[in-house]
Amino acid sequence: MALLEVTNLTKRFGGLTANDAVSFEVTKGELLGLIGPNGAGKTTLFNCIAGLHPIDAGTVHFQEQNITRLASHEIARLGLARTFQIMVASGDLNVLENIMVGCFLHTGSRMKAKAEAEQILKDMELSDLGGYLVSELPVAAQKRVAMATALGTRPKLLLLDEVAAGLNPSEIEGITAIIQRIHTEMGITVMLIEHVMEMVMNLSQRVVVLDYGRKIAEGDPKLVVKDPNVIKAYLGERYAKEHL
Amino acid sequence: METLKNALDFSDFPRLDLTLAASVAVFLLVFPFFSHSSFAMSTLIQFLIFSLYGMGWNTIGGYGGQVDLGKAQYLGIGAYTTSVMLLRWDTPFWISMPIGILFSVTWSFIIGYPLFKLKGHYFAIATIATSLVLKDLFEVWELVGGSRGIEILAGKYQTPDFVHLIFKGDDYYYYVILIFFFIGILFMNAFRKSRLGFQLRSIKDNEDIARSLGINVHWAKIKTYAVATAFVSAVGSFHACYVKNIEPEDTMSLDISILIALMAMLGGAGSLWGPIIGAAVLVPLKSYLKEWLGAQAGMVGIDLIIYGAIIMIISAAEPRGIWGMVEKARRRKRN
Amino acid sequence: MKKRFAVVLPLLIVWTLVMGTQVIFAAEAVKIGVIYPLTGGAAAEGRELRAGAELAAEIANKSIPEIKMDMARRVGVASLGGAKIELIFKDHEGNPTLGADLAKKLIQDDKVIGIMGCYHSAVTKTVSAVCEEMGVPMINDSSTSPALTTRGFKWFWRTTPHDITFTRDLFDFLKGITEGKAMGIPAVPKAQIKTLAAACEKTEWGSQVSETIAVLSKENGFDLKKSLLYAAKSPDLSSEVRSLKSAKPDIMLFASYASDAILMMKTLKAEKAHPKMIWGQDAGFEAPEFRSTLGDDVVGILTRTVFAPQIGQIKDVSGQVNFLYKKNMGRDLSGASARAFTGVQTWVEVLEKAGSTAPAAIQKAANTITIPGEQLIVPWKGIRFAASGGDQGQNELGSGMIGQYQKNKEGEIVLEIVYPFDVATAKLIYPLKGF
Amino acid sequence: MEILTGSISAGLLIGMVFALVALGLTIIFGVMDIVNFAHGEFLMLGMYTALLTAQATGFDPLLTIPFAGLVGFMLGVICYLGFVKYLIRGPMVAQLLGTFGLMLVLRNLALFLFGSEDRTIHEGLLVGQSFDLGMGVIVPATKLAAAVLSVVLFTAVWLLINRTRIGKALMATALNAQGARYMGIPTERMNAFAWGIGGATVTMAGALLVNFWSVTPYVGLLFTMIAFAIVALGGFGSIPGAFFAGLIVGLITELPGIWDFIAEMTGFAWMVDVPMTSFKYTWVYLAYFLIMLIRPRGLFGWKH
Repeated sequence: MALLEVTNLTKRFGGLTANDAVSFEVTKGELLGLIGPNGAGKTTLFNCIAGLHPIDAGTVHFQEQNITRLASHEIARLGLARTFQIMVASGDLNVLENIMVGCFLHTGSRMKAKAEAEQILKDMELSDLGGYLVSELPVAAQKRVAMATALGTRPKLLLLDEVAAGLNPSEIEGITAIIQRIHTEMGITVMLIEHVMEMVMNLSQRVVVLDYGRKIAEGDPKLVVKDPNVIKAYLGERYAKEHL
Repeated sequence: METLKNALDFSDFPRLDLTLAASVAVFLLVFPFFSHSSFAMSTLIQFLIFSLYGMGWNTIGGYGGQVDLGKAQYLGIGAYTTSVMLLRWDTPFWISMPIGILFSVTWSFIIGYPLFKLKGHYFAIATIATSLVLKDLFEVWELVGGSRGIEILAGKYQTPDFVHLIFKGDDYYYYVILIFFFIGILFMNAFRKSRLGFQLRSIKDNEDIARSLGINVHWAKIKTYAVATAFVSAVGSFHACYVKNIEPEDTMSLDISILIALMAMLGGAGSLWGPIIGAAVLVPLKSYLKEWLGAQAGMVGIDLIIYGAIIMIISAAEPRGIWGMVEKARRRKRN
Repeated sequence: MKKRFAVVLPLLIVWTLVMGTQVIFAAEAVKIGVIYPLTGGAAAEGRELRAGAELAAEIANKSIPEIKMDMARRVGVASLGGAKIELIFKDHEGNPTLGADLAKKLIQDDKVIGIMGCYHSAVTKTVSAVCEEMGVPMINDSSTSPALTTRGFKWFWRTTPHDITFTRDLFDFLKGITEGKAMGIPAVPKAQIKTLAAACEKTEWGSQVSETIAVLSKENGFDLKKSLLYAAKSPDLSSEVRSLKSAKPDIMLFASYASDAILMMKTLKAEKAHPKMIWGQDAGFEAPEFRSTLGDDVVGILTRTVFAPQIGQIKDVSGQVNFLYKKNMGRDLSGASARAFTGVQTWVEVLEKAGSTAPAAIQKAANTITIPGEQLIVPWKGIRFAASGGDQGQNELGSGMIGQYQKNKEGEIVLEIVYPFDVATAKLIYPLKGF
Repeated sequence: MEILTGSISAGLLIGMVFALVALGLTIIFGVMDIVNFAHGEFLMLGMYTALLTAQATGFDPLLTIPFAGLVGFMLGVICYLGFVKYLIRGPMVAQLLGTFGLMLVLRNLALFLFGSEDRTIHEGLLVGQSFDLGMGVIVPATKLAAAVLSVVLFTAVWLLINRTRIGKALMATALNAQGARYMGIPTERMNAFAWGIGGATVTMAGALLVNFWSVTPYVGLLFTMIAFAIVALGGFGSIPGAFFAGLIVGLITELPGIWDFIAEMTGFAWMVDVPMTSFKYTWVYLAYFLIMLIRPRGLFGWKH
């Protein structure tokens, strides 16, 4: 069953078409990777799905409900959560409180929200850092906080936007394990944007490839990377001609 | 029940803060029993009033980061409701105050909906605009006395009158506003821990993230604005009984709106103690500087130059105000 | 008359030199709290007021037999063992709430026996309410909103006439012109000065004036074609002026504070308005900078006032006090300073009569006192407060004047008295020759 | 008819004057996102500068305009380097607070130095002159000069920003200060320059306005409020926006005359009794509010 169904999604910024008739599905329980070169329109696609940008054409269905025109907070309430590349946190909320904000979606009680947030902290291996401001943490921990905050809303589908960017190999390993746990132990469907290919290959059951806003390939990660279109998109036309 | 527990729970503050707060509370409680000048008394009442305004402002302005420069309009609505109802129907304060809050909150919803479509400076200036428009309307509205305003004549009442809140001495007013003050602190303590409080702080941080966490940003702001409004309106009602003279030019002026924001910002917007500290610094500073150095002493302007310079120095030294300085120092100590 | 004055002058100078250096210790000083706008929009007027009040206290505390005034002959308050008058000045900035706070402070902390002030009617309103509440006498010297004395206060007395009196004067003056009573011009047919237009600032004072003008113009058969209220301290008044001009009135009436009055006249000039008469309700129109700023353009403009230096020609005391004032301040007494002077003088006489600083004694004295007109520097019949009735505490013997700015022989601009007609000091300039 | 033409022409004239006053505010905002509460105080200081120089030297007040501009430039640069530089690190709240403090200091400094009385220039080329063009169109010389200066300064600033290297550097600083720094643009100096230009335009405006308006230390806030409304209406940081918004605000303040015209034409008696002038600035704020509902970033806004 398709948890998320994107049909012909088109988004333009002035003369620039960021997403051009993109269609794909996310099946329940799946871990889907979204890859593509810089500027391919991946983050824009996330923003369109999550309701941050109004879209120009196409539809988005979540759990068979049309969410194309819904506001982003309404989409979040339905169980579609996302993280942001940059976790801006100049404010005075500490890590625990940040996660509590998400938990408050389901409860009005501070006690319950706090208990739930503490559980998530534990799951994300952040227990020691609850009292710090996000800005005081190293990048790897900030990325985990971003995921933890989204988990607080008890999502059915989690969109992760470059959670491994800027991390060293051992940190990537750690975050890969956490994503795996979110996927398998918590049973949350995950869709992720990632540049670190190794991680996408290890994690994803299926990948969707975007280039210049268009979907150019989709399927098993091992097969997709051999697709000439994908190689061309990543390495340039000349390289593709010379080496294939 | 949990709200009450939240309100009474100050355990997240260091012991030093709580000791200080408790000693200030004790000082405020016993102050009238010691010999004091009436100047000190009225300065303290002003301090309490502006602390409360500041607390109200702090919900939307501090925790929510929406710089509101139009609070005087709600002060006016509260004050006018109480004084008009008192003069026309002899309504007790305790009835007219909630009605004033009702009017204020209704008005805040009406203008809050479009206001919060605006952001940043556009929002700040729009709040000034709405406040001035309302003031101009009150100035020509004969029912509420037009630009001449309304005067409550205390002579008619058997003082002390706790029903209409008409007293002769400042001591009574002092204790009434002191009770308001304590309730206000408890309320703010509960507010900052409430769901709305958390949502608002998240909105201040980053509206897009807040939205992605399922928060209806627009509506949360409107709700908080209504809370802030209720606060200011209630104190506005008290203000009417205390000064007994309400005029648009005096009660709803831009100066008042700016002063309210100024105190909360200077003390530290977005913290529980900030507005109180701000009022505790600015109110006495202004009145005593004026007393020592102002026009009476033949030095016109010097008092306000010093006052303004202190504001400048604090704002440039630490953007999060006096409380920000305290927190910064603590953080440095901890790390 | 002039001659006698000339004899007195050197005497006065000698006296001030001698007495100024003497210090006489007497009974404990009597403290009176004076609340004026020393900063803020009306600070210039505040300074005038303060100087007037200070001069009166100075005269009261010394013996100056040359001045034909009981207060001047005595040293301090004789009935209180020669107690000196001490004025404690406070600055209310034009803010009513601040004024009330200051009144409390004066009464409770500084232990003043009474209050005087506050110029702005809005501030006088709150200050008098505090005094009433605390049972402390207050004499108001310079606020003209009629509403102040309709509240039945028992601790509030006002020496100055209020705006209804002043506005009534205006219409008497206009009627007088049609009847040929004005000095120097033949009777003007009423049709020529029938239409009026008024612009008043929109706070307490101006809106009261505006209402009074509306009522009285109807009563007296004038046609008020336009009456507008404008926001004081406005950066631009051209739309107001155009609106007035479009009504094509014969006479324009204003109630404005100084900066607005000046801007209004400049805009009238720029817009080439030429009414036959311009009348201002005191305040800005007789502020010193009004005439210094506008220069020759003020010639012909009328203003109601309570004092003009020209009164010195008729009354010796006025000339003498004005001389002393001019020596201190470098300029003539104005309506503001003359009224402040009279306010302090009234306080002194009331205390003299009371013989005690107890509030009840002062209250009784104030309610029964009569100060004859010849004692005063202002051209009133005297001071006698209404002890009851709808205008309780109001001085019943006060009267206003209408002055007109004219150029004298030396080319200086002076405020000549044109009403009351019997004390007029110059011929009325009519119609206004335009800017 | 005369009142209509008179009102519209007067509205456009005063609108250009208001726009002139607002120009500096929009430049400063455009470059560094800061709303300067002390803007009107700069105007006031410009007025005093012109008045005192003219009185001291005996020159025509018009000749003092360049000098006032110089003073304003230095004042702006000093304010930036000595104060605002530290302020812009903080959030908007702190900036409002800080410039409000600056306003208090400047205003009361003027009060302390110059006293509180109204001061005016009595003599000068423009003082008291006005031209009657017929049809009710009367043009006071000062306002005409101010309008001309307004057009000149607007064009000059527009050219400076769009046609010169320094203008491009300013724009780069405005769009992305960090990026501009990487490109080797001295953003700190650019900010100071923007404050200098902002200060210079507004003091020059003040030097011209003093030919007509009297000056007191308290004159600033009125103009600050109008400048705020204009800059927000035009879109923060937009230079053409400020100009057109100024015209709109000018026309709105002349609504009473237009109302009179309609009342005269239709002959409705009730219209005469509406206290339009009491609401003169109410309309400005109301219009601001309504226009913002349709265009939340102002008419020409590009930053928020």
